[in-house]
Amino acid sequence: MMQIGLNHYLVLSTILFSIGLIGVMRRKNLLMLFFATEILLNSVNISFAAISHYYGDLTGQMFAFFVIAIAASEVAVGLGLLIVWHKKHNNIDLDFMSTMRG
Amino acid sequence: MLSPINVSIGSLNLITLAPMILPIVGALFILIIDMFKSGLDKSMFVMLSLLVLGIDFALLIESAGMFRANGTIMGVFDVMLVDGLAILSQFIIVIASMLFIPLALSQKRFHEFSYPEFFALFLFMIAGFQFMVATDNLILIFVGLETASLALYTLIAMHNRDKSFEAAVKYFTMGALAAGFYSFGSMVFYALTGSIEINQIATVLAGNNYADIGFVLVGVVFLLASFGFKLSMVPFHTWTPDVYEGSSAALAGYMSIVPKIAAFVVAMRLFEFLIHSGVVWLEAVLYILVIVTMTMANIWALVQTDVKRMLAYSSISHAGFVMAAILIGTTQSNSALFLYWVLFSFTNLGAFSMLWISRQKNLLPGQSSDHTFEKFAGLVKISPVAASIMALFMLSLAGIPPFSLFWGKLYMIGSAVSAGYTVLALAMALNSAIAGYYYIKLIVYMFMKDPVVGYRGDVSSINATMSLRVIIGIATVGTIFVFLALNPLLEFITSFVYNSGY
Amino acid sequence: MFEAIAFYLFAFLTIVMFYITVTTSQALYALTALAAGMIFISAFFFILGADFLGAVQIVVYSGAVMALYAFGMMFFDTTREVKEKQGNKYIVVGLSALSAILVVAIFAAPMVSENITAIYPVVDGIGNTQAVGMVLFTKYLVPFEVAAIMLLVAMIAGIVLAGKKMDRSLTTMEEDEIKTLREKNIKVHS
Amino acid sequence: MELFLYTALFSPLVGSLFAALFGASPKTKIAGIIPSALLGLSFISSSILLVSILSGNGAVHVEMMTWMSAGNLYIPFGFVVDQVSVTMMMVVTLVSTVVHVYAIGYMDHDKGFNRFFSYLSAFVFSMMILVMSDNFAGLFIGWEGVGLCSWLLIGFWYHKESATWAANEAFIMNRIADLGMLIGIFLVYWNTGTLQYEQAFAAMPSLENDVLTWMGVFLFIGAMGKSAQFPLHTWLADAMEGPTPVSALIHAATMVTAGVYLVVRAHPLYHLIPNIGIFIASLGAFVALFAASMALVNRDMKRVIAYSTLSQLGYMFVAAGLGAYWVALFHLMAHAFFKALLFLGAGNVMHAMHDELDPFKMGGLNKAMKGTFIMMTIASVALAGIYPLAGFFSKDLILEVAFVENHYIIYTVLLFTAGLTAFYSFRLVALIFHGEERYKLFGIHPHEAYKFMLIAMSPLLFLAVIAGSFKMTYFEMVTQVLPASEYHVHSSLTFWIMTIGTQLFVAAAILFAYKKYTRRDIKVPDGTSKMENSFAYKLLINQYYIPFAYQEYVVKPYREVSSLFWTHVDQKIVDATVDGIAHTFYKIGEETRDMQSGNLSIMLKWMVAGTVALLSLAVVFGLSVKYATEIKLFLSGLGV
Amino acid sequence: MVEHILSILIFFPALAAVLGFVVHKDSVRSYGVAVATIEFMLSMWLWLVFDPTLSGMQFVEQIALVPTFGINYIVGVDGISLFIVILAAFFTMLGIASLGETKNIKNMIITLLFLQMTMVGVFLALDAIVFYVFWELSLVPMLYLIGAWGGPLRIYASVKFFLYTFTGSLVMLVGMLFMAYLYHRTTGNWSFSILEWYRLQLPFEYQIWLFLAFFVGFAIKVPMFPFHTWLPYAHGQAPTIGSVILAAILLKMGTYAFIRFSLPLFPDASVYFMYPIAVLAIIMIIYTAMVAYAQKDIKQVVAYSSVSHMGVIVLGTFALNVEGITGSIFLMIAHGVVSGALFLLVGVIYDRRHTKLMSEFGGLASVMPRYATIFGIMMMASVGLPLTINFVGEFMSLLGFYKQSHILTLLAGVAIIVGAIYMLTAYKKMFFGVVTKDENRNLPDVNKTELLALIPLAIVTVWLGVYPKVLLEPISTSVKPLVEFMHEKAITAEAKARISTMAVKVDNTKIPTGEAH
Repeated sequence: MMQIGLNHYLVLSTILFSIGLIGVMRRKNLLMLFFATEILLNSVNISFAAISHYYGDLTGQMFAFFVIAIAASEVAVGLGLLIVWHKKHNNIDLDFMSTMRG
Repeated sequence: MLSPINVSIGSLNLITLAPMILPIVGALFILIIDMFKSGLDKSMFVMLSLLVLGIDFALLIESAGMFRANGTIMGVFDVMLVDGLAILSQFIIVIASMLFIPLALSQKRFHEFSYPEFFALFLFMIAGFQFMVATDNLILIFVGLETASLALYTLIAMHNRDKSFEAAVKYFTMGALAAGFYSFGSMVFYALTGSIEINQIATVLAGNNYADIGFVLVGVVFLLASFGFKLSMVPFHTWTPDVYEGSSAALAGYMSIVPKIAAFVVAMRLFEFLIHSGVVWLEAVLYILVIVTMTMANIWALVQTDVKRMLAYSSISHAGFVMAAILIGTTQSNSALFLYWVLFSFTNLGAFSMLWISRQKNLLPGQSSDHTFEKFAGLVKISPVAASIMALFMLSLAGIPPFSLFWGKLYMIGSAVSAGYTVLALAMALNSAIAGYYYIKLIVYMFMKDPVVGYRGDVSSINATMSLRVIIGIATVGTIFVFLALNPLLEFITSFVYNSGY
Repeated sequence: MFEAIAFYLFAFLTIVMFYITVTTSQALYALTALAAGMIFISAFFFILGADFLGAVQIVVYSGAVMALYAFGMMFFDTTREVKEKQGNKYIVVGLSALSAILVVAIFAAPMVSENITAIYPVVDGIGNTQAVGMVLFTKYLVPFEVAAIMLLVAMIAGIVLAGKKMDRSLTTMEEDEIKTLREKNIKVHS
Repeated sequence: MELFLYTALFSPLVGSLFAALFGASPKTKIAGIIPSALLGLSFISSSILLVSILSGNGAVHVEMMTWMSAGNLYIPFGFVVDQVSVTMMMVVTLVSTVVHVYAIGYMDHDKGFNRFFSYLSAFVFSMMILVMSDNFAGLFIGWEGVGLCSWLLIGFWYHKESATWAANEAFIMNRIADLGMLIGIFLVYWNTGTLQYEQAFAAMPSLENDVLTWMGVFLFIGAMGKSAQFPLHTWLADAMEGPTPVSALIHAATMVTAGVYLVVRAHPLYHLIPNIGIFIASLGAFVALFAASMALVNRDMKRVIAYSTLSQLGYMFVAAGLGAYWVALFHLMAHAFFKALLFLGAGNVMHAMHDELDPFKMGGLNKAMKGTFIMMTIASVALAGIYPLAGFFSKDLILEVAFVENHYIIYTVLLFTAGLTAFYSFRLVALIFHGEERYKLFGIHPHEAYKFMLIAMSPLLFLAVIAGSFKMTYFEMVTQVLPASEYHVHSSLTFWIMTIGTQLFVAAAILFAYKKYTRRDIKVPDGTSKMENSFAYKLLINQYYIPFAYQEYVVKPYREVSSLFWTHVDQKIVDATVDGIAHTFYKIGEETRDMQSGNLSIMLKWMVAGTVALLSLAVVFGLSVKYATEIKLFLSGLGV
Repeated sequence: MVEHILSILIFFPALAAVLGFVVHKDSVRSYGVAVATIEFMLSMWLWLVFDPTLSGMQFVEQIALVPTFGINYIVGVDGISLFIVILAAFFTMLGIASLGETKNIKNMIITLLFLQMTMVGVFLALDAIVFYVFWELSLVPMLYLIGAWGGPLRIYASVKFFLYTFTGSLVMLVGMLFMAYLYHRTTGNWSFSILEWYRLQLPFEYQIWLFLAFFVGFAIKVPMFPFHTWLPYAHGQAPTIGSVILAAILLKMGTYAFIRFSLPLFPDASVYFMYPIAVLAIIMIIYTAMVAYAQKDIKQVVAYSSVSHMGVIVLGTFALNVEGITGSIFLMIAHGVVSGALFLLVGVIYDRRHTKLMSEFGGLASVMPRYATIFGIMMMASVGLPLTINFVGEFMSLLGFYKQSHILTLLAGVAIIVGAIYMLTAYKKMFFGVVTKDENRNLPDVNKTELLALIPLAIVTVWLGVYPKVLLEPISTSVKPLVEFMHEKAITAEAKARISTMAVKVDNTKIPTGEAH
């Protein structure tokens, strides 16, 4: 228990990932939904770093590095999309976003 | 101390990068031109993109020649992997893109084409897809995928109307979730094998004889979810109809082809070694996914009232059909996948182009969406040629011989039969029959009903220009006469797939 | 021992922070909790010896991403309490809990993979940043460049989407409307 | 000889086609004369063939061309004129020539004059094929051909509902029998390898008895239909809806005797299976009595004659069934003459009475129609079997056969029937020609038929009188092919007692009929008299309720079941299943399309749900692999 | 040229159809007639140069299409297919020639010419995929014909027709692919050539499954009970020409395919399934005849009668002897001629009265005597009267099957009774009685154009009824080796016994010489 092994990190990562999933599923405000997707990516990064550490291999850190880059890019595009939507509709609630169905 | 690493340029095989670099350079070039002189006409950018893609195509032929001579080439610290699959899929990507880009020259003015950035983003996207297929490194796949996806979200949104924003946001959000799944899945494999290269992963897993099957499966689940999203497998498909409806018809047609072939190639690389190693679970799950995707998508397509949405569901169904190739996992089935997709791209792009040329700016009174079935009612009386061509694409999609998709279906079902998946083959065949209904429905509207009173007669070709017609012409010719070119095509594909070890 | 205490402490903190992020109805709280969570995560990176990554985490997330989000919040005016209609809570919680339990069930088991050979081993005596740099600019040069392209794409996307030109949609305007705009010398791309 | 054969065979066809040329044009005499003449030609050719055969020349056998051939099946259009068929040819051509000429007058005022002759000649052609064919398939051609012509001619007055109904009834009833015939033919083919009479019959003795029995049964079923034997008899009486010459030709002289001809023709077969022969004879006797009983009370002149025909066919079958083939054929011939005569006479009466058929509405016509009266009386005498007319020789012979072969029940039945025959024949004659002139009540002015019609009938009259004298010539001729069994009652005393007894019995019946029906006070029955309300009368007048039963228990259920099949089985089950499958898919689509609610949050939930579902599958699988041994242990503990 | 005659036969109509787009719509009818006539002449020429003494395929052409996957364009003709091809050309010609006033006549004629290509193609194809291509392609023009020119329910009918047959043939396609796979497994090469498939001796299990897969496709096309329900709708709603071609040619594809595929490929399975199929065929015969009797619409009567007759054809095919198969092929031709003619006849009255309900008519015999006569001839042919074309086929089919089962043949023979019942009843309702409706009093009799189509059919009906030898000889020449081949190929003892080439074991079955006098 006190010896922190890889599994600890993996479990933590999973718990965080699940929290992210909760956010993704329950958030209706798109901005806050995007927060949750950040959590998803971050939780995985912990694992990558941990694996990298325990295997003594840098590849995991590389992966985490690129994940961070991707997360950042997504933020930019996501915000851009939210801005255009907000300009037209003055809200960012996804419940108002269901003109297409069936 | 860290010793400096000596790298000879020759050993990097930079040529492997060439087909991807080219669109990037082209995109940057377009941005630079725009910087110097703004307000240039879209036709210039279209032609420029076409040129770039043309050269790219030539480069691909070059790499194909190299592949023939030397087999699979690794390049740039073994990150790049130029094997048959990569080349074939890049061919499809580039050709489909070349067919797509002239569609920008529509009669009506649409918002996205007024941006030079549109073309730049488009070329970046192509590069992204090319990277995605030409590597077995999970990082590069991820980065390429995201590059392409982010560009694609933007392209959709740039259509600039409510539905396209909605579509882009939906696509984006689900894409973000899928990215999360992807990274989680990769993490599991990394944790298992200490590697993020698919080859290496396969070797390590085979080395310890899949001792941690539970872990493997968790990784597979997340990757499957992620690619299920990209390939719109049920139940990860929910974005597809909305996104297709929200984007312009041309882009929707493009989306039904290019992102999917890229995803297919990655899925092939990822899943087939697992299936071959006897991961029964994956086989069973893929079986279920394939059947459910084909059938449910077909059933939903039955009840659609909008042609574009119908085609969206039909694309899902076709993707499910092709997914069977990965489940089967023989050389024949993998060749069938590529053959199918080549033929599908001609036909489907043609069908979406037909919608594109009939796209009016605002909805007519009583019309609930852009391409309702009623809009096409009695088309044969107004424009027999347009009706015939549209009918041709529908028949091809339905798998009526001798039109292109029939041959794809034939070879695909044949591969299923040869591999002993007879029940699957039957399911595939029967699904084609269900699908027959909604394709025929459009033909029924066009040929057997009278035009809706009050619709303008030219509605079927309101957006037509020469370049659109040319594209449709190419698609038509391809759809009808492909059987003449089938043998060389099949031989080409088979040899490439076989020599890549799939 | 120290490691264990640190792990549990930060684990607890991140979980709490992220939990707040996904549950609170105050956007500001959520943002703040997210930022805090990100920083706590960087703590793990430092614990695990990935100093470079920790630094990047702080710079990118707490710096760039949070700034963007903060800007977004101001733009969208979501500083007030956010009202969200909640559907069936049980589905959300159930699915998440289930997924957590399932994965944990498997992850709790020790992995057999002990004979992993590190391809890019961490070499003692070299700073993490240096080592990362070595790998990044050799093996991962191409992904790195592609990431650059990706960021460029994101940038263009952001500019285009948030730009003024999106305010007026050519897609929905009739041809003669566009013509009048031209005549009024309002710049419209062809 | 071949030339005469072809002339005899094809001149009716030419006549038919010739008349058909005028089918759509208004009536022309020529359309009647030319076919009649051609039939005359056919008759002459037949006569020449007869003479040739009588003079000892062998049978004429030709093969015109191949009809069907495939594998081992080989069926030519082959024709044979031997002693049996030449008899039939003579009967057919003679009677039909007479009827043709007669019909020129009879159909004089009919719009469909040309059409009539076309049909009539076509019938003769079919009949000729039937009798001349040298194989079963050819026989079947004629068999069906006469059926067709019979259908056309019964329904000749197609505007009459009853006529068309009767036509269809006749055709369908015959079809039922034809199926039997067809099966019989198949049996012959698969067991003997050929359908040619010669080879087939030659092969039969070596076959198993069971097979032969079935062959005999099925072929006889065919004969039952054509010859209207019970239970397929109802069509014959209804067939009287056709023009009277048709009744004379088809439903008295020729077509209905085809069944007898078949049995005679297939005598080598029936010879091998005497049990079936007994059955045939019993059925024949039954039908003889059965039909005669119905004739007793019927109030339709033509139907009475039709029942009498039926009854006489029964006689013929008795003879054929008992192996006296030549006797059957002889009676067939004699019967053809007097029965045709009877019908034609009836036709004259009908004409005179403006198509009135109820003899109770006639009476005393002997003054107005002397010629017809004489002819019909003589024909009736012949029918009753009074010496020395034709009927005596042929019918008595059948009685003798029955007696000699020790079938006393059959003999008794036939004897009794002979009495009945005499009774109803003269009931008719009496009612029509004697007694009070009841027709006056209906304001009818009867007149005699055209002269030439009477003249045309005269050959029949002549033959009806003298045909009996050909008995020995005939016997010698046909027994070259048919079994030459002579039937003599061994003791001459018995013979004389029998003959005279029969004659007396018959004469008594005649007298009784005359006495009963020439009374002054005969009224048109109105359903009030005691007799008419008696059970027996009702039973007989309703033909033993057999048509009613057919209508009620066969036709109606058939119609209802058909409707049921269509509306319920076909539409509600078979088709509904197909549509149901399609509909189910559509319905599933309609029901589940809500999954695509367009709400992003729900989409995301679907995605997570999908992943979780896969994950649970994975965990279940993973755990079960991990704990495979434990699970196995556990399961074995449970005894699985 | 003569060595390419088959390809010419197939593609000439298609080429003409493409050129037909240019032809002005006023002249397109004559154009269609001309093209169809040339096609018919070509088919007659084929008959002329066809050598009836050879049993194998003639005029074989082979062009590699996708050799990698064993798909080749192979066409050839033998006695089995020759006459169906001629029939197809004949009916297209008559159909176009008898076309009356039609809207969009240009589209219709072009469609018909395309349809002709597919029909001829199906019967000449010797490669399973080429066969399948034409087989499926034929659905499309038919879909259009029914859907665009049909009655009120035309869309339902056409879609039903399309989907139903499409579904069946897809199952068949899987069967074909499996067959090719087995060929590949055995020989190492891919091939879809039917003649090469013949050489495969399949294990019994495989035969059963493959037989079923093919059966689904064929049975729906035939259509066999209980897959027949698309047919009444298709016929009921189709325009006259559509019904004519559907009944005369398209249905024959199914039965033809049984002979071309099922029998020689799966002799043991054919024997194994003989009884079930015979039972189905008998249900078809009796049940549909009864349903036909219950109809109120004359066209439906003819439609159901088609199904009923197809039952006899199927039965003859599964007699598995020369007599039965020859008979069933002949009956295909016969049924084509007769039911085609009947549909034409129904079309005649429909053109005049725009109704097909029998209750609307009555007494037509006096108003339209010529019409009634031709109808009568065709009706009698349909009922199977000897010396008409149908009888020969029915007789031989039933005769053939009698070898296999007595009792089933007896039941099947009920066809001649129930057939007579519905046909005569229908005829009576329409033609007999007095004219009750005023509209019917002045109906014009058949006109010259209609006679142009009907008279040749009547002539053929009688001619081939009297002298079927011209057809029977080439057909049986080809059927005989087929049966022998099946006998040899069969692996189970039962099949060997059932498929016997010898008719009977009687010694004295000499063919009479006819010189007996």
